[in-house]
Amino acid sequence: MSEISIINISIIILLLPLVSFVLLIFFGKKFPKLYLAATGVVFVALVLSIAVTFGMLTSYSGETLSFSFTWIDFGNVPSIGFLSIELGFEINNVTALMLFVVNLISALVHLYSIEYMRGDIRYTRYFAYLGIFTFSMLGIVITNNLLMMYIFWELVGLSSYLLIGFWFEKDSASDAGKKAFLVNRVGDIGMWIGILILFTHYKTFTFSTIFEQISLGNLPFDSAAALTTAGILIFLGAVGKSAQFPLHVWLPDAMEGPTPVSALIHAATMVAAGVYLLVKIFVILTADAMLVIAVVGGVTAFVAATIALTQNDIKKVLAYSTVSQLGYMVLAVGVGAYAFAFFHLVTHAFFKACLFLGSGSVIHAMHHEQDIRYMGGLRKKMPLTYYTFLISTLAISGVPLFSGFLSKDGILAGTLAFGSLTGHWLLPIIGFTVAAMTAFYMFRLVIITFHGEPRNKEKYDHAHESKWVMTAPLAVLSLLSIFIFYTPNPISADAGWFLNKWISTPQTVVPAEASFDFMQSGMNKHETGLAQESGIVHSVQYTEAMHHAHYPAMFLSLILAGLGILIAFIFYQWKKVDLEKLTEKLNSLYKFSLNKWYIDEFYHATFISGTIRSADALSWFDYYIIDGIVNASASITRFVSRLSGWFDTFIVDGLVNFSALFSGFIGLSFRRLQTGKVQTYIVFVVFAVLVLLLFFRPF
Amino acid sequence: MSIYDVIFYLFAILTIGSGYLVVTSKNIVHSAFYLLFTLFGVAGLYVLLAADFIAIVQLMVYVGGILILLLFGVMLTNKVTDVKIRTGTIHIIPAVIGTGLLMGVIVSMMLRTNWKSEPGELPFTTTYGLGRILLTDYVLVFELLAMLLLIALIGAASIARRDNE
Amino acid sequence: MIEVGLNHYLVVSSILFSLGVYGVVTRKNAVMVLMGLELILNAANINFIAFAKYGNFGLGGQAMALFVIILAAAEAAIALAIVLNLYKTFSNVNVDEIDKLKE
Amino acid sequence: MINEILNSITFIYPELAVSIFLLIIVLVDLVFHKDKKYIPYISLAGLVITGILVLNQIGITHFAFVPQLSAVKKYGMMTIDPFGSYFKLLVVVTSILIIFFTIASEEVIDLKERLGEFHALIYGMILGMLVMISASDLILIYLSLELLSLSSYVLAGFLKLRERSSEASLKYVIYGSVSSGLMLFGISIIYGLTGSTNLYVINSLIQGPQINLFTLSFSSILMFVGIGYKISAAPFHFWTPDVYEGAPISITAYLSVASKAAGFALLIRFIQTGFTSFISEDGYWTLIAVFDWQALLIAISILTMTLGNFSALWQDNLKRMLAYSSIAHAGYILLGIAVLSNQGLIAVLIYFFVYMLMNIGAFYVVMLISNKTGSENIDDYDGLGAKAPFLGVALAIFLISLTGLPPTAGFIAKLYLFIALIDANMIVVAIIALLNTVVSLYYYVRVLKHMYLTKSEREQENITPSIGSLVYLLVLLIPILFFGIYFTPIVEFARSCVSLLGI
Amino acid sequence: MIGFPILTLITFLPIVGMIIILAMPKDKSIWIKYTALAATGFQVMLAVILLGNYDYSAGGIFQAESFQFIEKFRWIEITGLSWLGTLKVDYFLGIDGLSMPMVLLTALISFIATISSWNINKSVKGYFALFLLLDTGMMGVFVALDLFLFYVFWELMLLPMYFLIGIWGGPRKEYAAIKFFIYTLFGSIFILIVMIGLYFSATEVIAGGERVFTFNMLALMDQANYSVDGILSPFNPHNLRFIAYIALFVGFAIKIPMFPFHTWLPDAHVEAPTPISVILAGVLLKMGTYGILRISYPIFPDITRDLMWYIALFGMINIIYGALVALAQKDFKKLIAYSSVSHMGYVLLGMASLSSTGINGAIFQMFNHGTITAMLFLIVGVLYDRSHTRGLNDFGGLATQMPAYTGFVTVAFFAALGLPSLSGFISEALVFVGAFGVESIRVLTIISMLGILLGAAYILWTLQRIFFGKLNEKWAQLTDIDAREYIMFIPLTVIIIFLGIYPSAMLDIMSTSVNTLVEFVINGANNISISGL
Repeated sequence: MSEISIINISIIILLLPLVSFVLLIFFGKKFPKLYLAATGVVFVALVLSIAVTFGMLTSYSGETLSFSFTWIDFGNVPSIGFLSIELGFEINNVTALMLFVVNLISALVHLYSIEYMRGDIRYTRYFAYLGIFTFSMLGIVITNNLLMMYIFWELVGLSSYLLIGFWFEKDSASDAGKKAFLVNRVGDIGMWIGILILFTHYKTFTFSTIFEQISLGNLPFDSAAALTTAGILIFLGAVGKSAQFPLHVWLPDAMEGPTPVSALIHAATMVAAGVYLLVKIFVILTADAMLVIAVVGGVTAFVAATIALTQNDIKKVLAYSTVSQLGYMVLAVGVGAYAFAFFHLVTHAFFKACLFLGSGSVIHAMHHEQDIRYMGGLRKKMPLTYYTFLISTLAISGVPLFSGFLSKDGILAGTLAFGSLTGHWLLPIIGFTVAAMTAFYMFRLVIITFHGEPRNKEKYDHAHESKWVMTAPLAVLSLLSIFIFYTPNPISADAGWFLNKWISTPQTVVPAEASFDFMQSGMNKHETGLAQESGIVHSVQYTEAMHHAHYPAMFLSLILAGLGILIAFIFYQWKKVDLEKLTEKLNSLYKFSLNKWYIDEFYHATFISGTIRSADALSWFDYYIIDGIVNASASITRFVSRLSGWFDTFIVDGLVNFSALFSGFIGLSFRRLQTGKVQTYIVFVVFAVLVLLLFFRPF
Repeated sequence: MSIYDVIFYLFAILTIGSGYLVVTSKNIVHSAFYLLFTLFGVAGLYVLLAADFIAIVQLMVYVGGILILLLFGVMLTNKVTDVKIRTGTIHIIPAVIGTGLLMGVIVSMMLRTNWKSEPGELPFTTTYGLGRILLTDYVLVFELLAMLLLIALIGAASIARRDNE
Repeated sequence: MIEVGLNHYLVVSSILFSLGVYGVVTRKNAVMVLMGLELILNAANINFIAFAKYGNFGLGGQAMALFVIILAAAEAAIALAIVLNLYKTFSNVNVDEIDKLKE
Repeated sequence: MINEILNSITFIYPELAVSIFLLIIVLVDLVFHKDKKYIPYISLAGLVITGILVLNQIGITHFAFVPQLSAVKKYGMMTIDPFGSYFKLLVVVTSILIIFFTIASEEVIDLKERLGEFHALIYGMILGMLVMISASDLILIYLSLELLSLSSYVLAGFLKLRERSSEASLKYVIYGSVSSGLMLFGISIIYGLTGSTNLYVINSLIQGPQINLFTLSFSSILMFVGIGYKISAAPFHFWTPDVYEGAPISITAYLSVASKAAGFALLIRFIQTGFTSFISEDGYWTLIAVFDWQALLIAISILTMTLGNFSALWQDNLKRMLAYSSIAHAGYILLGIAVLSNQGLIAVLIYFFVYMLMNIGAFYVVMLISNKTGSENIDDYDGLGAKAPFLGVALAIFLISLTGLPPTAGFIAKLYLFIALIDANMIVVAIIALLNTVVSLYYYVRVLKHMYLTKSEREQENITPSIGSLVYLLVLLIPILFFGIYFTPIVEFARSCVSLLGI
Repeated sequence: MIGFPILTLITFLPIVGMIIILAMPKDKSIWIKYTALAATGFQVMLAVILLGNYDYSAGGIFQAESFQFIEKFRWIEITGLSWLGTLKVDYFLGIDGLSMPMVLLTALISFIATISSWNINKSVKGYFALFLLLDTGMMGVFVALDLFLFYVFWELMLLPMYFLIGIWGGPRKEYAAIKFFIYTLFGSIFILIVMIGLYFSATEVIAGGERVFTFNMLALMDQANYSVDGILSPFNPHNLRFIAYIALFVGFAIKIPMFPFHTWLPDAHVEAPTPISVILAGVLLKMGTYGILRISYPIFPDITRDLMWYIALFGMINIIYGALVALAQKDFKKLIAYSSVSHMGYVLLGMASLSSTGINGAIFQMFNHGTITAMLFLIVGVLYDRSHTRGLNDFGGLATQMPAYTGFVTVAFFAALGLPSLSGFISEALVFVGAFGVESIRVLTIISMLGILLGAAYILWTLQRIFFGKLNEKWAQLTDIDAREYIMFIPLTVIIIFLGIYPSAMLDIMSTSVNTLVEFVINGANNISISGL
């Protein structure tokens, strides 16, 4: 494949879902079978993306192919010169892989949804929305500039809004959609400011140009602080979209959407966009920015994991686990483990999609029952679902032989290395704690759902294994959770093709004084044998630290994961511990976790009601004060008019009275002067003569 | 103090005194008679100012015409049987202040002003001279006055006439 | 005592004028108001004639006084006609009570 | 001597014509005792002839009736100049409009018996005004003012049986007589100071050093009382609302335009002839430093317009509202004089022309409606826009023009006024005037609101004006709209009439 | 160039329509409607012809030669005045990149408002006559290049608007109409004062070499034309330019409407009939910002620069305040009205940046707000026609009942909240890009961005309250939109989406002029401050 054709095919891939969207929106009503065409279109896109990825990884690995065009031309702008806004696309390894992941999951979800959504009144509309989502997501993936990134970013938000609120008859669904959009917007504003900082200085949105300028030492507003600010602000976009603390609150609520949507958007792809964004701008992140990112990621991972421990809704558990895992990825970026961040993104996409689709299968079977306390013993009824679910759970828990182990282990090693190099030891501690908690709550989920005795006999009896269109995607995804697709070595991915051949950490462009020492240069890259080996190396120190951290991290994580699994089994499978007593003992902690740290309540009490209250106050202010000043007596008249019931005339008379108030005493006394008694008038004349004489006397 | 002065003061006191009574007397008929004295006093002043013809006109027109007219007015607008034809007053306080100030201002102004004063004698009898300028220099005014009288005639008749409506 | 001169006449006219104004303002009866008016006109006439004499302005002043007297007659006629008419409609000629038109 | 008089007569043809037709009307009234329906046409004919005579005079500048016997020989009692002719023409045109007005007015139609007297009195007013406009001698001014006043007193009370009319008449006569009495006293003092009653002579004499400024100021103020009452400038305006409301509506319209115009002409002539020392190249007048007329006029005009506008806000009677509005307009026009420049004068001339059209128009519509509904109350205008579409639109245009909004001639008038003010650097005054315009907008719009927006509570038949009224209104409307868009002609005409007979 | 006076035609075509309508019998209401439709339709055609012949590279602003479709002749000329020299007013029309988008907008919105007026049944004749008169006034404002002419058009649209609200409006129409009238007139008086002040401060050379006072905007922009002693002359050490600028700005700000002069807008909108709301929001509000750009900026570049921060401040207040107040509304139309306040704030902010991107964004926002808000008001109108209520809480679940309608609503709503790929985003983004680039107003810009969030909040909340949730049984009878309503919605939707994807179609029209304007203002401000020293 030539460069041009890769670009062209990528653009075709981008546009195909849009075509499906347009077709379904306009003709969906007339041709109810059109959803099949949509699915077909997405599969075509999948095939094309496989071709692109293949072509890319084989022929142009490590290169960046790009294409751009002028979108808006401002002409010769005073004090700037010729200014135009360029848009375009770029394809490199990361992009190509991302294309593949998105298309794959999208295609599988399409397939899955055919069965899952059957009978819904807005069946075709649903596929249309999936189309627009896929389009937007692909847009994020292949863009080469920040503006398009932002545009598709928002479009993704839109499609998420539409899909979360798909069952808008339910108030909870439409609330969740709204919440998702608004919370995302908070992050987006930050991101937009960050973008503006860069644009204001560089007059371009294109990544490569900006990177180039920075590498030449041309910093925004000539200050490293501004670069840090820009980095953190852009990261805010990721905080929103990837549901990082404190903007993570929308994601659990987003589970109100149809489950395949949760799988596609809120587990595998869209939420990963934030991480993808960080990966894109990784090279301009300064030390301070990275530290902030790492902390946010760590906090998110921890908070979400603690919440996931106690949730009873199958999808909520998965949602918090997603948040937690996203926290991992962000943490990875923060500690400089660029490749592992992306690696975890990919592995997580597969196993989390699988988990969600599996839960969807369960929910489907249980007639939309989502509370795990009413499930149990489904293993026998739905074996395929169970095994795929189990594989994915193993993957996420970090059990060797599965993809999650590889990626998570890398991240943990990264944090450990980071800790050793910078002294921020809290981050690895959090990382390992979360790993244990993950294993625990995932197995808790599996055990309660699939093992043991059915708790709701009636529903259990009706449950059955899903049709092949639903299970096939499960199978595919669970398969992809096995190590072999990424590396031949089941315990270390370092030597695998994924990390070794496909993904390499780019060179940071941040000036030395503003970045971590260990991020500095790959000058020793070729001198150290390690570099050759792993390909994820930044500097000697970091490589060495990573290397040293690898085995400790691996063992530690293994132990912790095992511990988590063990406790889960003790608690739920073998029931060695009286849970009720335990929860009673830890009541406050339990409640704290169950109620999601009361973050929603906090937001409600502060920002939301604050806004609503100030809106009401301002509205009052507008109506009574501003308008009142303008026609002050209109409000008085309004009051009186209510008494007289003679509203209409009065309002207008009120305006007369406005003049009365305005002219005040003078106006009224004018009127009083006109007494109707002619002699009074003459008295006025006499006095007027005297007054005039007084004022206009010529001395 | 010449006899001229004495006569002046007599007339002046007559004029002002009766003038005061005109505007203060409660009885309308009395007021009308006081007005007669005032007008008479003014006529006397005219004579002192060598305006013999004007003095006569003053007596004829004012006393013989206007005053009678006013008396008729009084009679026609009051019941004749009512012996005490009285009238009240209003605006006393503002009027006293206003006219008092006005009078003060005018009198002091009159006294302070350096009026044009040239010695000169008017002809002993002014009738000829007046007649002459009325039909030369002031002919337009004279004719206009004629029209004015006509209009006054028509107007007064038009308003006061008792229509059989 | 100073010899009687222009100023004496002017003082008389000033006082007469003020009395006239006073009368116009204070008297209730419309006819009385008209009497006040006559005083004002007479005051002006005294001025004209006195100025004419002492300033040696010729007979112009006297001619003016003449015109004013005639005018006063015309004015009095019209005014009295109006007062009479008013009496017909209001049965009253008290100026201060005739105040339907106001505000 | 006789030659001078005969020669002068050629300059007073318009006045002569008016006098002659006055006599004709009186005679006709006496002779044709039974049938008086021709009288309006006779008076119209007379006015047309007068108008032609006035037109003939335009451009002529001359003194008439120059005294021969007295010491003053140079200046006449009458001054014939373009400025005077403009106002005379205005008066004549207004009179013609008013005659038509009375033909349509039911109030006056009811008085068939007294039609002759009515027209005779109107002629008396016209004569008074024409003389007043040209007079340059104080005694002539006084007498013509009285002639005008006496006629108007009677006309204001012409509806004898109507209480309001009689009351108006009484107030008018008392107020008017006192004002003119004060004016006369002022004249007598000026006479004493200068020994003359001729404005030109006075002008030359008061420049002397020995003049007593206080006395002169006092007499000026007394003079101004008389004129101010005629133009209803505050605080000498008190009679206006009462008389306007009480008088027959045709007379109200007439008083508000014609006699006001004559009063303004007099004021302008009085100030320019009597008190101006010279007129600069760019048309600004320099006053003799004896009395600050400018300050007085500015103060009075601001007071007048403010008082007029604010008082008008409360009026529910349309006639009374228009009375206050005419007071306010007097304020604006006074500002034009207060500028003391030819440009201000042009503004005044334009303003008066426009004011004539729109004010008569507004009164005419009010009259037509009150003919039908018997009421001038604003509440009875509810829903009139639908009931009487043409009248509604016409009144709307008149009121918009009175407000001074484009594209009506009223806007042009105000525009010229403000241009003159700004050019004279009287910015603050201009802003006050503008704010006043805003206030005025309210009560004008209120009428529109009642006509178009308020639903009438009672059933009401449609009001269709007669063909005559239609034509009459169109005659007024078309110039208002036309001059609102293309106003060069009136501006040029006003400019050509701006010159007074100089000193 | 085109061989006929196209600007005159496009401006006065509605008047021709009005005259025809006035000549028609009252009861032929359908013919009256078709006449109005034809008049506005021709106007759209002429606008398209204009666009077709438009020269994208011509700057305009201050150069008479680069204005397009110029028509200029003497309207009023009075020569030989003693002190004025010559008084002249030109009939001077022309367009550049500032006015071209507005001309397009006016034509389009008028046309759509005509369609939307189809169900007006109360005194149809009067309605359409006034409507067309209004149309002329609006168009005239955007094509006039002589201040006097501008003012005449400005005032011309006042009265028809007053009557259209006052006669065909809702329950409190009188109140709203009078409020509108008083407010606007108050503003226009300020404009008039400044206009006269300007007239006496600058002169222009006319044929024959004489220098005369002028109302010509282009001449007023040239500092060289000012005399030393003019009260608004930059060379006059005691000039009143600052006060004049404020007065002018207030005059325009009332129209925008800028906080705190905005309270007429909610009342006017709520009471006005739908088509008039459309016109009001679609075109009228733009006249204020257009006036600032066309008159205040180039004539007073120095003050503009000095007051940049304050304009931005008011822009910010408008954005935040309008959005917050909108959030508290319970009446659909009032909500849209306040959203207009918020959206016009972006225009102010963009203008305040005094940068090409910002002003491009501002003008583009003017156009977009015109289309989007027009559509929003049409949307309210459609719902109100069917349900006779506008209470946001009265509805619910309409999405299933009226799917096509919901589709259009969604597009309009998302355009209003600035969703990328719809036109509103581009303009808001450009405004932010421009404003952020200016250091002095950067903080204000950042605060303004809260408006994005608040905008999304009230719009999504509205969407939810009306369309989502369970269908209220009361509305089970509501029908989806009909063909006529499709015709109204489709062009606007297409424009909104098209300009969202391909903004250059509009931005190219204006960018040359905007660059010229920015350069002119910056240079002008520098020159004046130098010469002022």
